[in-house]
Amino acid sequence: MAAWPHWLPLVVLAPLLGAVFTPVVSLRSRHVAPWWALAVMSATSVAALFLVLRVASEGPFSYLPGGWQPPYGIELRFDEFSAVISVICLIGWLAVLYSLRYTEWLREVPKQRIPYYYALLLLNLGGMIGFVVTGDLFNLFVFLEILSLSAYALVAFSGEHIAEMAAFKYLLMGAISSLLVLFSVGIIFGITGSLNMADVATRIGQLDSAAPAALALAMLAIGFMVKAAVFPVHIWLPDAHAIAPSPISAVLSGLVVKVGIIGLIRVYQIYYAAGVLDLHTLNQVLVWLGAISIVMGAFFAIFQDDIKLMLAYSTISNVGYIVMGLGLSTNFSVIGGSVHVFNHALIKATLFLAAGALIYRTGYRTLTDLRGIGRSMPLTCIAISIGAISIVGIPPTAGFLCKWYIALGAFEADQPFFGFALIFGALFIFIYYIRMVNAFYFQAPVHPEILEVAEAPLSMLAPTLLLASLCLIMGILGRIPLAFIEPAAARLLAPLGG
Amino acid sequence: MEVTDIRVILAPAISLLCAALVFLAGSNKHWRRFWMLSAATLKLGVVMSMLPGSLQGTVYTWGMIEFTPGIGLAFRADALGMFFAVVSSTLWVITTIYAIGYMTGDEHRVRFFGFFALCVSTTVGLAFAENLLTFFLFYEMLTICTYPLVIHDETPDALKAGRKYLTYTLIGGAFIMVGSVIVYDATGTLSLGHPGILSAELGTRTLLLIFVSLVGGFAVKAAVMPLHGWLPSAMVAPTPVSALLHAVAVVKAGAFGILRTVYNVFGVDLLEDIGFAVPLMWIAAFTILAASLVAIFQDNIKRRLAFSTISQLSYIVLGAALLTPFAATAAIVHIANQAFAKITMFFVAGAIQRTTGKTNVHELAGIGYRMPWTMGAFTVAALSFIGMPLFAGFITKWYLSLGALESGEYWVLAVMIASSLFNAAYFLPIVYLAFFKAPPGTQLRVAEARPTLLISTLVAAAYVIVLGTTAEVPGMPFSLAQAAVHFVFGM
Amino acid sequence: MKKAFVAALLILTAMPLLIGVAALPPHGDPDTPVHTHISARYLEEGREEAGADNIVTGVLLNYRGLDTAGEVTVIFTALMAGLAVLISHKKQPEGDAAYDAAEAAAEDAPVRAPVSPVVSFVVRLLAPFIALFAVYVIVNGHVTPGGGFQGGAILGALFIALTIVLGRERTRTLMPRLAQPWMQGAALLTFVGVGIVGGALTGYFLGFPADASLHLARKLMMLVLEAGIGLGGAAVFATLFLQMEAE
Amino acid sequence: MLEALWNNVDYVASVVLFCIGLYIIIAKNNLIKKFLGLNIMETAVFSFIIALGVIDGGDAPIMGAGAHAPFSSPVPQALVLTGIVVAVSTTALALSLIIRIYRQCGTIEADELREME
Repeated sequence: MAAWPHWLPLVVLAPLLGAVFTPVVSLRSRHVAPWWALAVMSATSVAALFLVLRVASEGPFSYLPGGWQPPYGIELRFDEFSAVISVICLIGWLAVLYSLRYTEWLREVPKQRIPYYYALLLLNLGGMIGFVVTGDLFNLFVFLEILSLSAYALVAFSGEHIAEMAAFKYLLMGAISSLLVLFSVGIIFGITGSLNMADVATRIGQLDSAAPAALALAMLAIGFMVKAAVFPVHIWLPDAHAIAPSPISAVLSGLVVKVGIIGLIRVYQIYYAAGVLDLHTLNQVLVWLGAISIVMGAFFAIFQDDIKLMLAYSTISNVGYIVMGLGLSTNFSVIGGSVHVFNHALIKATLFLAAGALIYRTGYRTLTDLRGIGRSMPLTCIAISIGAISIVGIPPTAGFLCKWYIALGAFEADQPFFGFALIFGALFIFIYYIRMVNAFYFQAPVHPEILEVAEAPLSMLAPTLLLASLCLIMGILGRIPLAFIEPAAARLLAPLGG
Repeated sequence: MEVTDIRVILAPAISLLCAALVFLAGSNKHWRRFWMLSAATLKLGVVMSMLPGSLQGTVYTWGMIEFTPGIGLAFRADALGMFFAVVSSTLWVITTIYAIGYMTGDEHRVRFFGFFALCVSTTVGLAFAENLLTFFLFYEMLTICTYPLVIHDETPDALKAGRKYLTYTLIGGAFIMVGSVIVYDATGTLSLGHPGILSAELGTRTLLLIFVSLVGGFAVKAAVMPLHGWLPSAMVAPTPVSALLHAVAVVKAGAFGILRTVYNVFGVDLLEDIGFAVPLMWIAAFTILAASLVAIFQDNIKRRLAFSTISQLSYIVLGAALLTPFAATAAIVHIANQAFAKITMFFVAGAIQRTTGKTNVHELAGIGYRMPWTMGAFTVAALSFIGMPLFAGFITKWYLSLGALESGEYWVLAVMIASSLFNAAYFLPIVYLAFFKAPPGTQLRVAEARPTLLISTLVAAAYVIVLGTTAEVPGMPFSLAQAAVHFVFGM
Repeated sequence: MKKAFVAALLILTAMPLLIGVAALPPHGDPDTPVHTHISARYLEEGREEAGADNIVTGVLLNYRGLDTAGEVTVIFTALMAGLAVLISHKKQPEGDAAYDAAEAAAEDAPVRAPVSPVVSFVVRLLAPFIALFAVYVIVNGHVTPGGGFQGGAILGALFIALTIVLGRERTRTLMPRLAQPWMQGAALLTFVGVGIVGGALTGYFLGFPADASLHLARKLMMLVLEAGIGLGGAAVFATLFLQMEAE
Repeated sequence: MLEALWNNVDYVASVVLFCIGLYIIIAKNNLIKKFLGLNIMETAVFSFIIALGVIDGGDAPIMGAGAHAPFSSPVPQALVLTGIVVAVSTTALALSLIIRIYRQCGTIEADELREME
């Protein structure tokens, strides 16, 4: 089964086509929409599973829509980094399931909007899947737009005016960054005459003048850094992620931000292979920005009382880890950074889904108001505690090994300062998570009625608990994804000469 | 001889399972007690069943999944680890009995016992850790698992103490991680199964960085001054927790980490060459004296015990830093000696508090007339700390002094003597108050603590005497310590 | 302060851009990579390979078909996004009634300003011609400038003009409720449909048979694609306009 | 440098347009104006890409009667067609958002909105 060639276009088109059919199936009743989305995501997950199995057994492979050989046609390329679609499918599936009750509960939202919510969610997931599997620069841009547009709209979905403001801010920043990407795609086409990534890489290597290539590199890097919310271009993130409906926050923080990272990895793949430019400067910039992101994200998070705002800031910190790992560009750090893309997705989704369940049941969203909730919603709070421990990187949870690898990379690259920044920055992060755990379990409730609240409904609890247990399992079996990414990282860094 | 044996992993797994069962049992106290007691006994049995083999030099190992190339979740019960495991699992049984009595009627018992079992699980995991990464893993888990125990009462004081505890220990943990990363980067291994994995070729700068990170990190939990600040504040915890923290799990994890660093990461020879141990020796000696001095002026019993603990732990550090076989023996056996004596004292303090409500030293006048057995146990522990022959503490002091002579650091003897005097100065007044300073008219009216509290206290006290009298009897923990020393010094 | 900041930012943006574009291959030179690499093959063999006189159409539909499929998805996304943002509360009676956006919006649409009779007359007069032109642009896209998007935009514009003149009640009958979602998604649906047919014929998704015997099939597939894109684009524009106007 | 810029004056024009758009986004207070700034930036990028494909004296890449070489490159035109559609979509969503913001807050001036938050 895994060898059937058409899984690759299928995995991209299934969610997109599913989105097109969502309004159709909801003609009779809008309650069909979530089940339809769930079915579509299940099918996509099956395809994704086969693809991941195939890449694990035989390495990267391509699919040529229309049968045109690259660089004349578009190439879909599935490598180990593309395996992130497994997380996209998993979290997407769980987010749909979670939304079942959550969207109905949003009082501000007119009920007719809800089918469009599922359509947008499917489009967003499909866009992300397309983005990570494409091997063509312009195609990358097209999928980037699909996922960005749907993300802007999903942020605004809850219907409060702050949400629309946040969405507009996100849209403005996001559109500029997309334009930067498009501009540099244009420049790259101008100097190479090609759009296929692999072909571009070889042709850039044969150029006389490096200036346009450097310009394109800079713009691509900035564009994807905006998407990934690296300091100082993170300013759109906190509002957007905090105000979006919780399942969307999980998707945005866990996945959409990671798309920027995958974009950066693609850029590295091109430019390392091209070899015309010394990427040392870019690497240093990334490492520094990563370190600053870690500290600043943690610093701002400490002062937040709103639980979702706090989680949003912690995303900035964690993106800082990943970016630092990429920038250090040693074998260990790149492996650690890219696996943190997977792990952070799981962890942050756990946290946002659990936080959403708390808000759903109590209506409160600040830590002060939520005091004592650990007694009435024990399972949700256990999930959120596991997430908190994971994100700080305390063994044996999912966050630890990535941190270990990135720190190892810092010492390997002979930049021990960043190793320290990483390890002690994590402690900084812990300060605010311990506040959260204290509030849930060990402080007297401000609102006595909070002790009477029921545990989250099953459709919300099950995804949360599943993700939380994955945080633990990925911590203990953490070597498996690390070993899986290893060949890809080695291939990425091979042009550097080992 | 190395043998792959599932018992190595079974021991921590039993406690882990027990924690799960306790949480599942919920508020059903009979099941909870049943699980706690049977798991504690079962684990003691498992650990003890490895003892004979271990004494003959068998090393039990069990490897699991790999984390990073060459380093995985792996367990290895060598003599040093076995020693620590035997001590902690013996104490688990005793403390469990005590805790069941002590916590009766408390609000959050499920949480308490669940995390209690988790702590013990991680402690044994720590003892059997094959490499620094596994060690670190359990070390951090221990930090997290003890947090709910420290802030058990949920008062603002407790929360503050908990925050302080976490701040200290997590920063320490970060240093350990830094150290481990550098070690791995420099050598490509993190194994704790050799007498030293580093070599002088790495250069003094790297070695110093590793030494400071690892020893500094472990010293936080071992409460070496000036990193001891968390320990007296953590006294707000319930007494069985204090007993566990100060006698078994947390502080000993730190001390054990220092032993591992000195003996298995650096190795005695390398440390002797580069001379990093000398400042450590001074710091330890300073801690022994300064903490004793502070303890004299504490009126709260538990605070006085806390400072005594700080002082006592530095015996272990000092023993390790002296780098001679005798001193090493002292350091290792002191893990057990201090554990049993200090746990006795905490049990006594807790029993007095639960029975009479008294928490300060000056209120203890005449308590010996009311609780003679309890105070008798206290006296045994006090004598042990002072270093009377026949009691456990004597063995430590004896071997430590021998070690000092062996290495030519004669000033250590003076520290020993001064420390004994200080110990006498802060423990004997309590004994004196209890038995000889009764307010006029006090009569011998025995109203002892609950049997669960009393029995466990007496058992712990009995152990103090047993450890003190059977040092040369083969098959006792002491011979394990000697086996460990033989391995470390290549004898 | 702010001005200085803005000026600095603009200079910081402009300088690297200028340096970069100055080093680009000279503008208009036929020997640059843009013209010698993939473009050259498209121009030389595109007519036979891709089956369209208009090479741009050939590139859009055949060589880079997946891009265009993504592109129509972007429009569809914009529609979904617009609807998800715009549909507002008051117009929804509680319960589970059909949620048709435009219909609900119509109920309390603002009173229309009167349209000048001249405009009204001209629009009515031109409407059939505009429609005819749109269809021409769509079906002739592969031989002349034009194609699905352009034609779709013209159709959409016609719809908007008609709505202004005739009122939404009249024009809405052009998009019956049950057909509406099909029309909105028409573009991607035809793409997938044609893609699967192509897959069956060539073994590659979105493949077009290059064989001379299947020349007509290829033409037909392209026509269907263009029509789908045109219809879908027009439907999206129309729905968005109706929704925005309702606000 | 200057000569190179003069040779590529079409690209330079795009860059200028790009910066004008950026200036509007930063400096203008009105959300619609901000968005128009973005549209100008988009136009700048599109004109840049189109200019890439131009060939001196070239014909439109449409084969058939009357067509004569050299032809302009078809690829940039195809890319820009896609790009325009994307820009239109973004515009539609942005305007929808602005409509909603105006509905709820009664203003679309960025500073007034910031005060309301």
